[in-house]
Amino acid sequence: MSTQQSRFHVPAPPFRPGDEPDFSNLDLQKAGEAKRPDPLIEGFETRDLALGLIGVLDHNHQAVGEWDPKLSPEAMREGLSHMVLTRIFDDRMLKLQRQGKMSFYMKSLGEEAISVAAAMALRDSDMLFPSYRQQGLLIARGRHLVDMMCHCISNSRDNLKGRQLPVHYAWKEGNFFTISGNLGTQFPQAVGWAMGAAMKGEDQVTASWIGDGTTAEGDFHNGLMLASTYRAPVIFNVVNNQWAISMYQGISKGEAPTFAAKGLGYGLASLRVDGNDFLAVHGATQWAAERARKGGGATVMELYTYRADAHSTSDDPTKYRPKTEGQIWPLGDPIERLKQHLIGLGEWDEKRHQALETEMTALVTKAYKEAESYGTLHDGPLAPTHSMFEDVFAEPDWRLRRQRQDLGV
Amino acid sequence: MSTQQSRFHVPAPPFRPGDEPDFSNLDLQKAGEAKRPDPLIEGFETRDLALGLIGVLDHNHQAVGEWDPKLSPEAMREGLSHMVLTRIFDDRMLKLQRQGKMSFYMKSLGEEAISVAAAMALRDSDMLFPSYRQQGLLIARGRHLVDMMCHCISNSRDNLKGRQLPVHYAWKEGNFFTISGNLGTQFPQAVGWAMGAAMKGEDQVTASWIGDGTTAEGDFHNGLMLASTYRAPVIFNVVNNQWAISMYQGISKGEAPTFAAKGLGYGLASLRVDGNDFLAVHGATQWAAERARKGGGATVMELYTYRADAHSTSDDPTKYRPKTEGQIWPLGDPIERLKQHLIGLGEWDEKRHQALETEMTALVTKAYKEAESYGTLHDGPLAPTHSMFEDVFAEPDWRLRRQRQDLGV
Amino acid sequence: MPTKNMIQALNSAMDVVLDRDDDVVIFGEDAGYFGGVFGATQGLQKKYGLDRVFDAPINEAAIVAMAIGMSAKGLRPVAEIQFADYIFPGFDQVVSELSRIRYRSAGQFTTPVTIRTPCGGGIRGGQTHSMSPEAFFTHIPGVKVVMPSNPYDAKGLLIASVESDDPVIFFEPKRIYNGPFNGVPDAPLTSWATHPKGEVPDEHYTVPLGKAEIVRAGSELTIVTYGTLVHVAQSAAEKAGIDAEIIDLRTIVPYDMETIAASVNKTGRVIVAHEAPRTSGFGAELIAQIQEECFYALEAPVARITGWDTPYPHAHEWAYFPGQERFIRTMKTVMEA
Amino acid sequence: MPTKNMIQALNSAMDVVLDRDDDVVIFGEDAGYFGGVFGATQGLQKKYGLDRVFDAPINEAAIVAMAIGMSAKGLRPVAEIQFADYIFPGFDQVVSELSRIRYRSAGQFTTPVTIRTPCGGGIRGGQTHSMSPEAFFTHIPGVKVVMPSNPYDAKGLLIASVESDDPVIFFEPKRIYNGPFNGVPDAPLTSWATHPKGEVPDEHYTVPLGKAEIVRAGSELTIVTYGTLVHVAQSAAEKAGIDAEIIDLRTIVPYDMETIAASVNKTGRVIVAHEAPRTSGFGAELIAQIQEECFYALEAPVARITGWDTPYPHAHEWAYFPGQERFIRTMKTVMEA
Ligand SMILES: Cc1ncc(C[n+]2csc(CCOP(=O)(O)OP(=O)(O)O)c2C)c(N)n1
Ligand SMILES: Cc1ncc(C[n+]2csc(CCOP(=O)(O)OP(=O)(O)O)c2C)c(N)n1
Ligand SMILES: [Mg+2]
Ligand SMILES: [Mg+2]
Repeated sequence: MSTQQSRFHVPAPPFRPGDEPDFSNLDLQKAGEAKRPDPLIEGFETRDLALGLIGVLDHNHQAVGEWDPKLSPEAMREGLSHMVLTRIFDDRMLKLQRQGKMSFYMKSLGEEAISVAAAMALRDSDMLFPSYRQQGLLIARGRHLVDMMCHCISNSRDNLKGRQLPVHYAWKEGNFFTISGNLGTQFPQAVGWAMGAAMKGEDQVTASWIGDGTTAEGDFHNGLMLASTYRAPVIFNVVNNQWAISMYQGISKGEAPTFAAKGLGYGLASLRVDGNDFLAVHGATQWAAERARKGGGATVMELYTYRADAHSTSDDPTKYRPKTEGQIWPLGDPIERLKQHLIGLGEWDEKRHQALETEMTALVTKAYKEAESYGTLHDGPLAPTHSMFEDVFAEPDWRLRRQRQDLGV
Repeated sequence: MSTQQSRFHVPAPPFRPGDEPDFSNLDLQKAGEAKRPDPLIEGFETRDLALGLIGVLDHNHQAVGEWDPKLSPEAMREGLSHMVLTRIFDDRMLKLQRQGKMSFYMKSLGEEAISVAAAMALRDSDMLFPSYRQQGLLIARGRHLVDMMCHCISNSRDNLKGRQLPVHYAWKEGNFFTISGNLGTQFPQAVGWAMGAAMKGEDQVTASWIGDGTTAEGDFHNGLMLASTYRAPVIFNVVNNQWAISMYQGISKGEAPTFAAKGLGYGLASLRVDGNDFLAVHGATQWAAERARKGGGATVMELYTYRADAHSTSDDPTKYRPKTEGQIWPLGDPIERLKQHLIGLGEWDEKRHQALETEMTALVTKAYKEAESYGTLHDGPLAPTHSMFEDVFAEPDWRLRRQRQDLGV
Repeated sequence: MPTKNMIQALNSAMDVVLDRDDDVVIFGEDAGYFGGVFGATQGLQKKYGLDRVFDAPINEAAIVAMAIGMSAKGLRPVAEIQFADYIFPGFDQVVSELSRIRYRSAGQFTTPVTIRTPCGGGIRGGQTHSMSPEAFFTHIPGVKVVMPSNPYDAKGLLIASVESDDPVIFFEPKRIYNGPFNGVPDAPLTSWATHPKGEVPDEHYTVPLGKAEIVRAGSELTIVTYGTLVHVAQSAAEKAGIDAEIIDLRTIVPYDMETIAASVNKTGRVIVAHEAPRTSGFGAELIAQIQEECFYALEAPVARITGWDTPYPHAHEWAYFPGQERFIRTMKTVMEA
Repeated sequence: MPTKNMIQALNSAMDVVLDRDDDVVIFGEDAGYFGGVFGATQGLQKKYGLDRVFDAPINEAAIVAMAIGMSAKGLRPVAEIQFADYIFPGFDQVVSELSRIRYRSAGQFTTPVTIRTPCGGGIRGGQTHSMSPEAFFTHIPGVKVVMPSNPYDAKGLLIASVESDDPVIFFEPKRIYNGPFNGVPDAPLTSWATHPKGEVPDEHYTVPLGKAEIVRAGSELTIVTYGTLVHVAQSAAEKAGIDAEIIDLRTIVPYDMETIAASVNKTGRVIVAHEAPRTSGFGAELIAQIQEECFYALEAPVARITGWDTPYPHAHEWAYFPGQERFIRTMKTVMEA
């Protein structure tokens, strides 16, 4: 630091529309370099992991280093397949939104490994408190596409009865908590759930996800603080996709060296992970889950990635960042990287990949046909109108009964 | 960490009533050992200072090491005098509360150095956003005792017109913000003020204080996060007096190694300071103020101390901690330590000290006599009753005018 | 029958639910070892262990959120917010989360949380230990709001709240923790031991949510209120010699409109009273509904007795608090209208 | 006269105050470079620099607190909260701090902060982009609450708010950002260019806080409302052929009781309407005051048209929104009562 006078300072991103983006001096730790300590290491001792970058897939798409989860080819193919399906599902939903079939949509383009690898590294009985950009968790846990779509188009089969904006899923059988539209609220709630599991003597782990921008919220602190006090078995994932709508990560990161480093102050294990590296996400999640299950408490995991498309169907990213930024993003694409790794192992090839894409596309098309047969937001049928007065309380009181009558439904 | 199973965990203090307290294995860095880096060091690089303990006065009461502010004997005697006055003022107010002269009181016993040394290390033009336990700031800035008392007994001369609970001072001419009863709210406000100063091109520094327990609040994070983003010229003081009413510091600290370490995650300079060492608090505050004034942004300063008396007039500490804990607290008493230091220098002696105490006691007695002449809460006169309808808005609207009429005042 | 003050009654309620249901957990600032700054949870950690009754960090948002997560997992948390004035850091978790999780998940997840918090003035607490913020919570679809006025109800309503599958915000009028209060500032303290509602069984029982109680039958005037002011209204009616029917709402949401309407249709004159500021206080809601349902029975405008639209001032506490005198004055005005 | 939609009018208001007063600063999530998710601050950072108009981290509590600190220091911050649904993390800083700093410091420190925030439904925003939380803020002594219903007022009220020495919560009914709305779900969008209040001067002017406007004079019935529903009420009155007097409150606190009472005393029949849930909505306050002041003039119970006591449901948005049909039905009921 070399300034000599106090001046008002607002962080600004390196590149704006019109600039030529260039990440060549982004200094990232190389795949394989990070050491993998015992999962019961003291949280504050994870400093190097919080400042570095846990990576497994190197630039030749080979798996290197201590964090390699050594998955079987089948498991990796399964991961690849979930990621491809997630991407195709997203693409189709976006198109349908453009056609007016649903009110709103949010893609996870470029971030598929973050949710799919985590879901596969956790047990199905582990509890998930996601944000709106982890649809891969549902895909990997085998939720039916038709059910996901029925929710997105708010039709008569929407398991949320049309009450939520699209992508704000809830799926209890899948141990997937109801997604909030309010950023960050799930972090301290996840701790409460995890504490409950510990109180009941269960070895269930709870994992939650928020974005880089959301780390600014008080609930980010509230979650970490609670987990630090009660040593709760929880994994806090911070998906650093560089952007929060139009605001670059510096607005919430400030002077912090990394988002992972924010966990150190709470004495929590803190890891920074290449979020576009399926194997790294898997390995790190496994480590954090083991730590939690063994009583070591919480881990903060920054997943370093890039939001490759718009924030949602409501914004145009070329208004605030260079169009080419995503293309030159140095950590590449998670699907492409796992695919090349499998090809390198002789466990995959371009033809099989194309076949997979074709198969998944067909799946999505078929599912949508079925979903649409249960109605759409625009043309109905929806959940019965009177259902909007239900579930406010366990039983509607006289006010709700009267209001329902007023509406004549 | 060596646990192997997730269990519900609640931190518990080392000693409870009935236990024999023993701090002999409290491992504290020795006075003089901490290095004093350039104040424009990168925040995250202050790790050692956040984990250590900045001290100047050693066990022989000599000033040692790089953090010694090298104050003149006059300055130290002034500091001593302010601390003695603060303590005598507190004692008197407590007695008066017991006599029913005021509704409530909070002492700062054992924490006098924290406020007095800070006030002396800052400029009078620097802005203060305190909590309720820094009356030493007012004393050191020369607020009239009569005015402080008139507020505490809510009489006709209370500059707050009886609207606030005792000790919730506000003193604009002294650059002392209005104290809130709501814990922690002042931290992010202080950042807003500091940003305003920077925007206006002033070199004013803003300092704020909260307790260890209050670091759990969202506003602790909100303040640090804002300062980290906007590089605001602010000093965040965390007075770790070991207790938050009945809760020991572990409830808010959790797994964090120190409270100071919580600043590192935001990339802020983070210091842990012997709060019972007048010279250490002075030196560290000077350093942080220089950093802020030169554009280096915020510092988080944990002031390690012990709340030597009850939380307030509403609790009995022997119900939740051993009575002797405070007496054996290894960092001693701030007044005694500075006094011995001055005596060691040949700049002070017991006789002068007694004379000082006598003088201050007389000052307080005289001030109280005057204050009482303007009324007391119990017997009046108070501020005129109609004044309770003023200052809600710049001008009362029809509702307030009518309500005043209703009350007939 | 044993007598209890309100703190003892609340303590007994928690003792009962802790004992009957392993899923009940209790936490709050100073609520563990110390037993709470008012002593409501005293002895419970010792009896049930650190796993069931424990201290929480000073962060009301985190306290509510942790309760939400635990309740969704299947526990029945009872969280204490030390003073109602300090509930606002947790307001978002109540408005956007606690109240809506059943709704937005279409019943998949539920949040049977009880939040206990002392409210109201009259104890020289100044503006940050005196608020009555119940009205804010009545505008949130999906939470129930309760405020007892005596030890018997306090215990019965608290047990009912904990056993309810809906989230409940449970306000405790701290002025009457130790005894009923007639609204005369210098009146000597009376003890609950001398009040019929100070008789509180040690066992389990409930007072149903949503049911008001007519604490004084009368024919000339209806007073609808809750909490501390129930006692002020009673003392004022006696003193003024007006045959008022006094309704203690007990549950504020959902309020017992049936009981209110029956009384209003009988008396034709109404006062609603609360300690909170007037504008958009819960009295407004009561009036809106009363005039809708009983318009043709009303013989005079419904009057409001409330706190003023200012913060609760420390020194002028008794000019703020709606005491006996103000009740009597308003009762007379309404009778003469 | 140039025409502007509401976003353009708000943008123009901020342009004017930034230009006239160096102490005005503007910030919010996405409010800097991008100009806000609705574009209200578009172009302002470019024109006035990063020091005057800038992005804020996603933390509404911090945004309000920072505004408080800046305003106490002498600035006039205009903070944007991206959606009114997201204001609650900052609620404590509003209730306990922003609203009280003048009071608790006895005028030593003041906080002339304006908080702008888009509210209301009708844009398929689901339960977290549709709330109308104004009633919560009307129960807080010490903050003013404003909600314009058209571009002309939006600009004039926003300038008045920024220039006011009191804190103001400024709600913007986002459904009518681009044009008035008659409350019929499938009605084609109409533009502000065709509405007289779409004519908005480029220069400085103010619309005074605390003054309602009679947007339709009438003799049979008074409708008191604000925001989007002003237009729904107007369309319903035309359609139903009822000679309603329609009052657009513009400022909700302090509300213009003089204008309301004069109208009610003339018509004897009243409807109050808002989009927020019914229980403890601001309509309740209006009714309480109306029946107090105009009791003997009332010929029928005051009716409420409101949102339901549920979260704002996504798919059933139009069953929730108080549209033209519900207005007409209620108007008929009140006329027949
Ligand atoms: C409490 C709250 N404030 C603001 C918003 C509006 N909002 C929705 S998404 C978003 C950006 C979030 O960015 P980030 O956390 O980085 O997640 P990402 O979208 O990049 O996955 C904002 C500001 C909100 N939903 N909730
Ligand atoms: C928001 C809020 N929550 C709770 C309280 C009640 N309260 C007052 S002081 C206190 C303890 C504070 O402890 P600490 O921060 O360590 O400061 P200390 O009193 O030790 O100086 C509590 C819980 C409050 N005033 N405000
Ligand atoms: Mg992001
Ligand atoms: Mg403390």
